[in-house]
Amino acid sequence: MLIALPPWVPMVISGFVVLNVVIGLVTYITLLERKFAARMQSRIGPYRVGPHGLLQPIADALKLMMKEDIVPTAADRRIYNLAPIVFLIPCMLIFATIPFAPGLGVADLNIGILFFLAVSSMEIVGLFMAGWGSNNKYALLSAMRAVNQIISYDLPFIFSALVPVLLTGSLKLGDIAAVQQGSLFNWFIFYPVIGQLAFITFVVATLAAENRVPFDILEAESELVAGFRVEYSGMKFALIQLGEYAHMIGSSFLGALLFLGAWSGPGPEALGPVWFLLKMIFMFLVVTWIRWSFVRIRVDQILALSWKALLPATLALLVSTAVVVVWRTGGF
Amino acid sequence: MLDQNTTTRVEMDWSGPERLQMNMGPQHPSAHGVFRAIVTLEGETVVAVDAVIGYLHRCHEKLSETLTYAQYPSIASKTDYVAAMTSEFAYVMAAEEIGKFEVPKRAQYLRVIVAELQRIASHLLWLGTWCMDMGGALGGGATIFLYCIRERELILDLFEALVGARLLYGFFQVGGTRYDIPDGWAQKCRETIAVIESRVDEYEQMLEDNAFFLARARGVGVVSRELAQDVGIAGPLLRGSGIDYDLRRNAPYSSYQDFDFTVPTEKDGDCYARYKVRMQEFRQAVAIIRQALDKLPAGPISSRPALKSVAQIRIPKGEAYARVEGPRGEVGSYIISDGSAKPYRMKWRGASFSNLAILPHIIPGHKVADVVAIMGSVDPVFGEVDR
Amino acid sequence: MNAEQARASLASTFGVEVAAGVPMVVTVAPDRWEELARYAKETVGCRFFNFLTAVDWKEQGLEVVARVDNLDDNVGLMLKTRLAPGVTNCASLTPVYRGADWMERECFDMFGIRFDNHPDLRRILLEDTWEGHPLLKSYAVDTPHPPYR
Amino acid sequence: MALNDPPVPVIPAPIWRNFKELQEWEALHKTRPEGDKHSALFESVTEGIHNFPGGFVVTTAADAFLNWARKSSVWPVTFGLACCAIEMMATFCSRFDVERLGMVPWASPRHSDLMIVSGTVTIKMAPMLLRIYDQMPDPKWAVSMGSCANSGGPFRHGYHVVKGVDRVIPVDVYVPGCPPPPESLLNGLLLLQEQISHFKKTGRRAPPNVKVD
Repeated sequence: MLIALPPWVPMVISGFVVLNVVIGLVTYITLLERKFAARMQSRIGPYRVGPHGLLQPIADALKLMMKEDIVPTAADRRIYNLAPIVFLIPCMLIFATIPFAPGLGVADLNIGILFFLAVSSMEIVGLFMAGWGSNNKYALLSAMRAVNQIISYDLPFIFSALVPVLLTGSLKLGDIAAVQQGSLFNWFIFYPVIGQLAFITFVVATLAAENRVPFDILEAESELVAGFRVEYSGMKFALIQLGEYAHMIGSSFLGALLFLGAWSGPGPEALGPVWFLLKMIFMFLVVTWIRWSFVRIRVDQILALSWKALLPATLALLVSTAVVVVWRTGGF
Repeated sequence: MLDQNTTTRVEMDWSGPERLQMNMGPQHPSAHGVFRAIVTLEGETVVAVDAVIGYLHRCHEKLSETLTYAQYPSIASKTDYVAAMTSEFAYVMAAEEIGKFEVPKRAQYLRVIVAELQRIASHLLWLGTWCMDMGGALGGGATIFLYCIRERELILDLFEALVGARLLYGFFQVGGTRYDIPDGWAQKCRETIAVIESRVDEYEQMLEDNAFFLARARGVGVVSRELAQDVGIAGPLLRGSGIDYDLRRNAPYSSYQDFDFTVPTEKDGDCYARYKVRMQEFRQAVAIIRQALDKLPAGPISSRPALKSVAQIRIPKGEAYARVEGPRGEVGSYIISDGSAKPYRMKWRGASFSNLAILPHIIPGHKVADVVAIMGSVDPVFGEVDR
Repeated sequence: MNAEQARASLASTFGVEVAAGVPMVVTVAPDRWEELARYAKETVGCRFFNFLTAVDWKEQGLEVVARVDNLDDNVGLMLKTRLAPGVTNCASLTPVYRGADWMERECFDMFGIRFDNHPDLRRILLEDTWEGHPLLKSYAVDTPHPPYR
Repeated sequence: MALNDPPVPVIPAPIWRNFKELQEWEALHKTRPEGDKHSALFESVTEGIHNFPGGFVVTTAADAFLNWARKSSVWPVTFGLACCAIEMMATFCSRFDVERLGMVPWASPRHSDLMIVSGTVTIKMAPMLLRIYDQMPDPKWAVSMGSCANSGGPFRHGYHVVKGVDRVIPVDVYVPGCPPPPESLLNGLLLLQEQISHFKKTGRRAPPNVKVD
C-alpha cells in the first residue's frame, strides 16, 4: 500500500460495496420471485416492461419514490416516520458477518453467527413501531401477532442454527464454511441423520421468522388487509419491502453457508462466490415454492406448533448433536 | 325530568377483557363483494358480529314491476352473477307456471345442460376464492385460485360459443330457450367436462393431503341440523349438515327425473363437510351433462313464436312460486301477475340471503382467521343477497 | 304428516278452506298469524323456513306471505295474512323461526310493516337515513335521492 | 303514455353538488393547491432543478422517463362491487394476465395508484368509494368499468343506484360493456397507460363534471 490506510477504511469500502450489492440483489430477487410464481401459476410474469420484464423492479422503485407519502393525521408522527428505518437497519446489518469467499467479507467476526442471530431478531422493534405508529386497528392486530410469532420462533431458529456450530466447534462463519469444503459429502446437510433434521427445522424456523407463508399471519391479506404496513405509501412502503426481502436473502445466505457448504463446488477456486450465490438462490426458491403452494394456518395453531412441537424437537436435536460430537471425539 | 337510562353512561370498566370493535368493511379482499361485518374482538376471538348488507341493493324487485316478461330475464341474471343461468331459469319457470306454457323436450334438456355447466363454473369460482381467502392473495391460496379460474375459462368459452356472452346471458325466454347449440358444441362440451373432471381430482389431491388446509377447514363453522332448517339455509350448506334434500330429486323440474344422479351429503356440517359436498357435486354435474348430451332429443327449442314486440307476452292473472336448485341453494322466484305484460309483484328468494343470515349465529367464538374461512365456505354472492 | 292429512288438519283447526295444488295456500286473519306458524312448525312438521315477504294491494292493504317446507315429506305451505287497509303492524315470526329475523327486517325496510316483538327492527338494505318505503306502489321507481340523481 | 317508454322522472333531478360530504370533497380538492402531489423529496429535487437556469431542459426530458416508470407499474386496488368484479378477476388471472403490464393488485388503497370501479355504485356505497379514493396517494387514476359504473347501466332507473361513478370521483378511462370482456378491459388499461405516459403535473385534477339527467 502506498500510504498506510487506517484499518477501518477497507471495512467501510467493503461495507458500502456489500450494501449496494444487496440492494441490487433485492430488486432483482423480487423480479425472480414474481416470474417464478407466475410460471407456477401457468401465467407469464412481468413481460412488457423492458426486455422480458427485466426493468420492472426499476420502474416499481422509481414510481414508489415519486408517490405522495401520506402520514395519517391520527398517527403518532415520530414513531410512524422512524419505523421503516428501524426496521431496515437490522435487515442490512446481517450481511456484515457473511463471508462471500475465504477472505472476502465485511467483517468475519469470531462470534459471527451470534451477531447474525442477535441482529436478525432486532427487526421486530421496527415492525412493532410501524404497527403501533400508524394508529390503525389492522396494523395494531398484526403487530401483536408479529411479536408473538417472532418470539416463539426465534428459539427454534437459533437451536437449529447451532447444530452446524457444534459440528465445527467454532462460531466464526468462515470456519464453518471452511470445514465443509472438499467433497460434496462433508456438507452438513449430508451429515448422517442430524444434518437433514437440522436443515428441515432450519427452513421451517426461517419461514416463520420472516413471516412467509404458511406462517404469514402478519400481513394476511384476507384478514388484516396488509398487516403492519397498511398505512405506508410511497417510499416508506418501498423501504419496508426492501427490509423484508433483505432479511429473507440474509437467512437464505445463512442457510446456504451452514448446510450447503458455502463456496464449495467443482471448478476453480475463483468460482466460490458464484456457487454461494447459486445456493442462496436455491434456498430462496425453496422458500418461494413453499410460499406459493401452502395455505396459511391460524395464529393459535402456529404458536402451538412452535411451543409444543418445534422447540422440544430442536432442543433434543441439539442435545443429540452434542452427544454425537463428544462420542465422535472419544470423550466417553 | 331526565329519563333514568339515558343518563347512565357505561363506564369503561377495565375488569373484563378489553374489546376491540373492528370493521371488515365493504371493500375487503376476502369480502366476496360488498359485505361489511362489524366484528367485536376479545384478543383474537370474535365475540359478536353485526352484518351490514345492502351495499349492492340495485332495486331488482321494483325494476321487475316496470319491465315486461321478455325484458327482465337478462336483468334477472344480474342477481346471482356467478351463476347467471339459474336465476333466469327460476324467473322464466315461474312465468310459465302461471301461463301454463308447455316447454318442448329439447328446450328442457338444453336448460338442464346449461344449468349444470353453470354449477361447475360457480363451484370452480367458489373453490378459488375460498382458497384465496385462506391462503392470501400473495400466498398459496392464489395458486389454486388461478388454476380454478383457468378451468372456468374453458366453460366460459362454451357459453360464449352458445350464447355469445361470457358471464351474463339472456339464454332463457318464457316458453323455452332463445338459442340452440351450434354443431360441434356437444363434442367440445364433452372434451371440456372430461378435462375438468381430471383437474378436480388434481385439486382434491392437492388440498386434502395438505395438513395446513385440513387444520383450517376441519371443525370450523359447525352448523347443526336444527339451526340449518330454522334459518332456512339451502343447497350445499344444508347437505353439509346432514339433511338429504335436493330440489332436483325431491321436486324434479324441467325433466330432471330422466337423469339418475346421487345427492352427496355429509354429517358434521363444518367447512370441510361443505367442501366435500361441493367437490362431489362437480362429479354429479359432469354425469348429468353426459347423460343429457347423449339423450338430447331433436325438435323446437321454444313453444312460443319469435318475439316481434317486447310487450307481446301476456301472462293471465295468477301467482306462482318456482324453485331451482342453484349452486348456492334454492333460488326461487315468486311472481304475482295481473294479466298485463308486466308482473304485479316479483319476489326473489335468493339462496345467499338466507345462507348469509346464518353467519351471526355461528361466527361468535371463532378466531378472526376462521371468520374468513366460514365466509368463504358459505360462498355468498352479493347481487343475490342485496337484490 | 303428508299433504292430505296436513290439508285436513289445517282446515279443521283454522276453519279455513285450504286450496290444493303443490304449495298449499293457507290464508288466515292477522291475529292468528303466529299461532298458524307455530302450528305449521310443530304439528305439520314444516321446520324449513323458506322465505317471508309482503305484497302491496294498494287499497285492500298489505298482505304478508310466508313459505315453509317439510323437507322429509315434501309438504310446502304458503301462509298468507291480509292486513286491514291502513294497518302496518303484524305479529313477528322470530320466536318461531330464527330465519324470519332478516326477512322481516327487509319487509319493514321495503314496505314499512312494523313487526311487534322483533329483536332489532331496523332497515337492512337501505341506509337508516332513507325516508319512504320503496316497494310500496305509491313510491315512484326512480324517486330522486339527492345528491346522486 | 305508451306502454314501453321509460318512466318519466317526476321531479327534476338536483345536481350532485349540494351534498355536504361531497361538497367537502370538492372544497378539499380546491384547497389542495397543486392537486397531484408527489413525495416531498421528489418535489424539492424537481423544483431545485427547475429553478436552476436552463434546468427546464432536464425536467422536461426527465418527465418522459419518469412517466415511463409510472406507466409501467400501475398498481390497482382490488375494488370489486358486482358482476364486473368477476370479469376483472378473470383479467387478473392466468389467461389475460395483467401482470405482464406490471400491474399487481394490492389490497390496501395506500399502496395502489389506480382504482378500477367494477360494478354498480349504489347510494349506500358512494361515501365508502369516495373515502377509499381519497386514501389513495397521488398521482392516482380511476377506470370506470362496465355500463353500471359508466352511467348506471341497466339499473339506471333504480332509486338506490348512482347514475355513473363520475358523479362521485373523477374518472380517466370508461370501459363500455355489461360486463366488459377481459379483452376490452385490457384495452382500457392500455389506453390508461398511454394517457399516463404524457401525464403532466397540471395542478388541476379533472373536476367531477356536473351531471343532470
